[in-house]
Amino acid sequence: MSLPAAAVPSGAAATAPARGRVLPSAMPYLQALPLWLVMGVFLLIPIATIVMVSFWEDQETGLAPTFILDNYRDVFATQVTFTTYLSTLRYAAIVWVSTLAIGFTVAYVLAFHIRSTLWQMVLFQVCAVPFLTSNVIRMISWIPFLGRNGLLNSTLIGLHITDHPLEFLLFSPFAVVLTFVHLYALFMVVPIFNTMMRIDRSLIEAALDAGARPIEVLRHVIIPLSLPGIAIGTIFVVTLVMGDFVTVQMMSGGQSASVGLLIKNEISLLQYPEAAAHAVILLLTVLMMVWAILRVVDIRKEL
Amino acid sequence: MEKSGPRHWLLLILFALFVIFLYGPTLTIFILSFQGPDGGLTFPMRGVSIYWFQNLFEPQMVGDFGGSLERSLSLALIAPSLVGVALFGFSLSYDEFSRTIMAAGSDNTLPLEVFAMTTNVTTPVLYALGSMTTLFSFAVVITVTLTVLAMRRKRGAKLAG
Amino acid sequence: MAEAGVELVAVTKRYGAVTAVDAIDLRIPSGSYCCLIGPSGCGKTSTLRMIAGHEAATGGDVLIGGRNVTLLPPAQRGTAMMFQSYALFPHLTCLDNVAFSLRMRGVARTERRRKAAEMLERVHLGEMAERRPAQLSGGQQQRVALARALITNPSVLLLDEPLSALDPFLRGKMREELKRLQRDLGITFIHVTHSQDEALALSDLVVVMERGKILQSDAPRAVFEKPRTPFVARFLGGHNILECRPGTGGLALSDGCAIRLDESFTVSSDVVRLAVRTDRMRLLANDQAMNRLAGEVTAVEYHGPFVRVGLQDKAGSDHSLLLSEADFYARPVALGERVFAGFQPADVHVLAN
Amino acid sequence: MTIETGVTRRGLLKTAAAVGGAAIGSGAITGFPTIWAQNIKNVTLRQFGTGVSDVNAIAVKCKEDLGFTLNLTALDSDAVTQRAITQPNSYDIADIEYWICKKVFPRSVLQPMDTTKLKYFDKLVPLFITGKLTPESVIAQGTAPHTVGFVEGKESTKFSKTPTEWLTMVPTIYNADTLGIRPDLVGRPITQWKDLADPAFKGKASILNIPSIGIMDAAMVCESLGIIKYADKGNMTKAEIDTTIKTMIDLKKQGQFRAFWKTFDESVNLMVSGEVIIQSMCSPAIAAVRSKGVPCVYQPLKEGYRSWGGGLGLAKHLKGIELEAAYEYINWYMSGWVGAYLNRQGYYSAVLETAKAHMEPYEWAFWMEGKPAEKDIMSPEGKLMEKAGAVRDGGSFYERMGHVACWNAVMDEDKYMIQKWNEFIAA
Repeated sequence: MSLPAAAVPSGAAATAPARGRVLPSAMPYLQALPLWLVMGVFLLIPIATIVMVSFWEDQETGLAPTFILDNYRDVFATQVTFTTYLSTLRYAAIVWVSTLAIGFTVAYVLAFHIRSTLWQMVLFQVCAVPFLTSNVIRMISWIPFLGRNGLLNSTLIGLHITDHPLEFLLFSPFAVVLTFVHLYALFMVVPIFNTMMRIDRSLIEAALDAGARPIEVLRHVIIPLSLPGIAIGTIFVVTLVMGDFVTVQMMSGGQSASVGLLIKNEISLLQYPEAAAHAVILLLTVLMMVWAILRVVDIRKEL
Repeated sequence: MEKSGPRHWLLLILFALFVIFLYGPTLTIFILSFQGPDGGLTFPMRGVSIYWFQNLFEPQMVGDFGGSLERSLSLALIAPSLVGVALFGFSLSYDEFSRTIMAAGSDNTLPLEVFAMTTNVTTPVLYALGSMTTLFSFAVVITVTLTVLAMRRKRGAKLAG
Repeated sequence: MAEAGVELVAVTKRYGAVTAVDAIDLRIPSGSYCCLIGPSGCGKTSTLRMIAGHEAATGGDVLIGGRNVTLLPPAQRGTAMMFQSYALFPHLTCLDNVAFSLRMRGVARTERRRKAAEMLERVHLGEMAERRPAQLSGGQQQRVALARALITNPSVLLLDEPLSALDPFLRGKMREELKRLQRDLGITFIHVTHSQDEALALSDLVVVMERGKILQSDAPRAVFEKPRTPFVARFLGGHNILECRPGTGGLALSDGCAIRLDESFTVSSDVVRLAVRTDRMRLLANDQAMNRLAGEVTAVEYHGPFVRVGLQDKAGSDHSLLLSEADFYARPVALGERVFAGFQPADVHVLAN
Repeated sequence: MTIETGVTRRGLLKTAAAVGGAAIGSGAITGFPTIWAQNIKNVTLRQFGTGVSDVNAIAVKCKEDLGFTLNLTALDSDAVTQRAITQPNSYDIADIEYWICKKVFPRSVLQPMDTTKLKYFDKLVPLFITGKLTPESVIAQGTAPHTVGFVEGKESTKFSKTPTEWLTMVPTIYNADTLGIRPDLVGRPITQWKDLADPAFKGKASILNIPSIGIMDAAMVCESLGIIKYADKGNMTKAEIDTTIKTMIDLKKQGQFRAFWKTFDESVNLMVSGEVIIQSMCSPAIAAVRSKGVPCVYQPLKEGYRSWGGGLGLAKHLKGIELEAAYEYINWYMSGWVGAYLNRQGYYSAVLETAKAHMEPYEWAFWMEGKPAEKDIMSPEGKLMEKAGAVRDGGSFYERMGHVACWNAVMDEDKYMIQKWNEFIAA
């Protein structure tokens, strides 16, 4: 997310020398100053605080500002850290694959199989409207749908597809993934749709002209050119899932762990330094994932 | 791209399935919000009425939504819709409730209000709120679309004339 | 490489209620350079795209080399298209762009890269092979696009306004290159343009279109010398159009001046329109009774080898005279001067209505 | 109503410190009673807490009776803890549970309350003063409210083992939790905590997923199963925690649990929807299930109840007129109307006498004395809760609160406990 910041100084640098003011070399930095201030106050300082607290000591009467590594040692000393990370990463992976498949298909249909721009707009809005409803409400609305006596089970039993309610539908990893996909699919659709709309239509004709079958057009033209959108969507979805604790807790019926939940449980008993240590590790993990994504795909064009 | 043939229709069907997937749960809560005064958060339905919608707009009933609707909801909902963007921001701001809990000052925000509801409201008033939000969003989208259409037609007429 | 002519039989394209191409018939001989020309929206691009297969014909047939290809996908028509925007794949290197169609055809990697490199050499871009399109100049991009189109040895190359994005100097150079290439390859080129110069300079066959119809298709010289309609004459330029009425003993301009011509014609309506090339008119020292145009000088433009004199007649129509530099300065005229311009009966061409 | 009443002497606790406090209190008031009464109407008190007692009706009634505005925020118990500690300036009154108080008070965000200014201090249920409901009672395990109810002095954050004149929180609401069951679906009598682990209820059981409370439920189950005997369930050793969690992990792996609940509403919905037929529950949640027409029983168990209590604490920053308003509010809170309101919801109020005065005799008999209802029992919102003739599960107040086995607690090893609890959830 630091990319916009990087973009501003370089943009400013291009215009500043032309002006030829007194301090031409300082101008770009001056122009970028407000942004850096905002970033500093709302991003860097809080994170620095978390990092700092992660080295503090927890005491009855409050936090003792020392420098100890115990919190980190505690994090790595237990098996639960690894199982939890594994479980969270698995959720992230499954949700990523699902939202990518759905998001790409939906964006593809919208961008290439809807004739008029008006219909494109209307259908896009149709996809977007549910996302204006509270995430919490959308999340819990799955519960009456999937429950033992829920809409889906009643329907399945009514249709004699099954004779007893399917229990795995709710309070299960399935429910968690389903809800995640429901909550975050649009975060994949929007950036991919965006990049797809920017693909020059004559590129597709050029590919067809060269003898590409539709599937090859997809593989050799549309997918490579949609990569920046896919990367942005991936960053959205992966970071959202990695940081989540509400969805996992609600939809698994509290029976599944996530790193966020781990941290939250620690916070709930005021174990701030341990929670901070966990948060730092989670932050590093997510940053590494984002860095890896950016290594693979250049998204600057999109920003 | 070819816009006919089986592949085209298959893709359109997939798209339709996605839309159904998006709206399925919304439909569930929409149905459940029409329960009678004894209604709960789950099936089976207990009676049919618009009790919970009335409840939503009456102050002094469970959880004062009259007030919060006026304050936070109208601001949070209408302002971004008028601006027309903020889809991400807004959707995310709901998710912020967890962070709001940790950081909010003494004023109640809508996310907090909603969260409070999930904590101690066992009635479909929550669903009524969700249904209203969706309907409201729809109204905004339709209005915007029609406006754009009208403007386009006007401009078209001007060009033709 | 199979030599192939292109034939259109009653080809029609409709978009909803709008008819873009209206039942046109056209025969383009194998190995010829054909230019489709006309104002924007005349249907020339739609026609090209129907030949390429990127647009399905609403009616009629497209034949290439005697084979009906109307229902075939682009790649099976033996055509290759060069797009106006070049449509180079931005994520591929020049070499991979050129090798793309070979790759789609399943040609092995080393083989296709070798062929693509050869083709790039041919358009003098061998050293740019590993660059991305965005790193090339407009002219270089165009040559990559050309190489990409040619690598499959198409029998027909379709070019959609290929020179429009270039600056005038480059345009001239590219024009020569296209023509030389076409001669060397001996294949059919179909080139859409809105520039008369380009069409006249390049083609063996000029097809003038308007409102979805072909107004005239002919060799460039024939089209220029004998435009069929006032529209063609005006569109190609270089013609003054005179409106006459049949009078006693022949035709007369509205000011009564009689017109004599060598061509035979039949009067089909009240108004007969004549075309006289701007470079075939001369300024007269005095008025004369026949084959002259009277008007006021509205423009004098020095162009180097020639001078253009603009005239406006009494009816308000504008005309031009192209005079050689020597002729003009032998007897210069000034703005606002009333002058007479004369022409020979042999230079008068009767237009159809 | 003004606060002169705060000057009344009490017989029970007379220490030197009280004199100073009372002097400040009375000195501030007596001079300008009229202006005072005027100004106090402009005060807005910000209270936050768990949803159970932060009900809007209380704010409305408060405005009516006292004239000043009460701004309520309802959160879950985790969020309550966070807010209490990290944003002490965002509230004036904290409505928190005693086990949370144990974590919060030492961090100097609340100020002790002067008992001499509390009009009904004498009338508080002795459970909150001595830890015994009746003189014969045994003090329950866990963080019993009286152990964190008093501090040593006005500026102290150190809990006092014996009552002093400085109260950490005024107790307001409490109850005893047990297993709630769906009698129509369990199909047999439930008598002990270990029934939660009965394979017959596989995939249909649930416990609470707030670690420090859930571990107590788990402990009740383990002890009932005969796996372990705790010295103090509210303060386990690492080994005890290990055994408890291991038992729970085994149960989870066998598929015993359908879900774990975290909020009042979740526990109600799990029961109403039939997802769960046996789980640890609080009394009003059971009432809420029943009010939806679903049979649900608050099941008294052989081993006793797990109890909890909450109270109101004053933010450290309160002073002057706002502090006085807060005292006035707390005195009003204990004066009966709220107590009756809470009692009618199935909770217990901490000042029984005043609550009784605000309830009809038949209501009192039903809710507090365990007698059959003479008339239909209505909720404060006017909804039918029980039909005439019904008897409250668990019997009278004394039967319930007299059988408390343990209180919700914070352990010395809570860091380790959380770690193990996370292990349980991740298993």
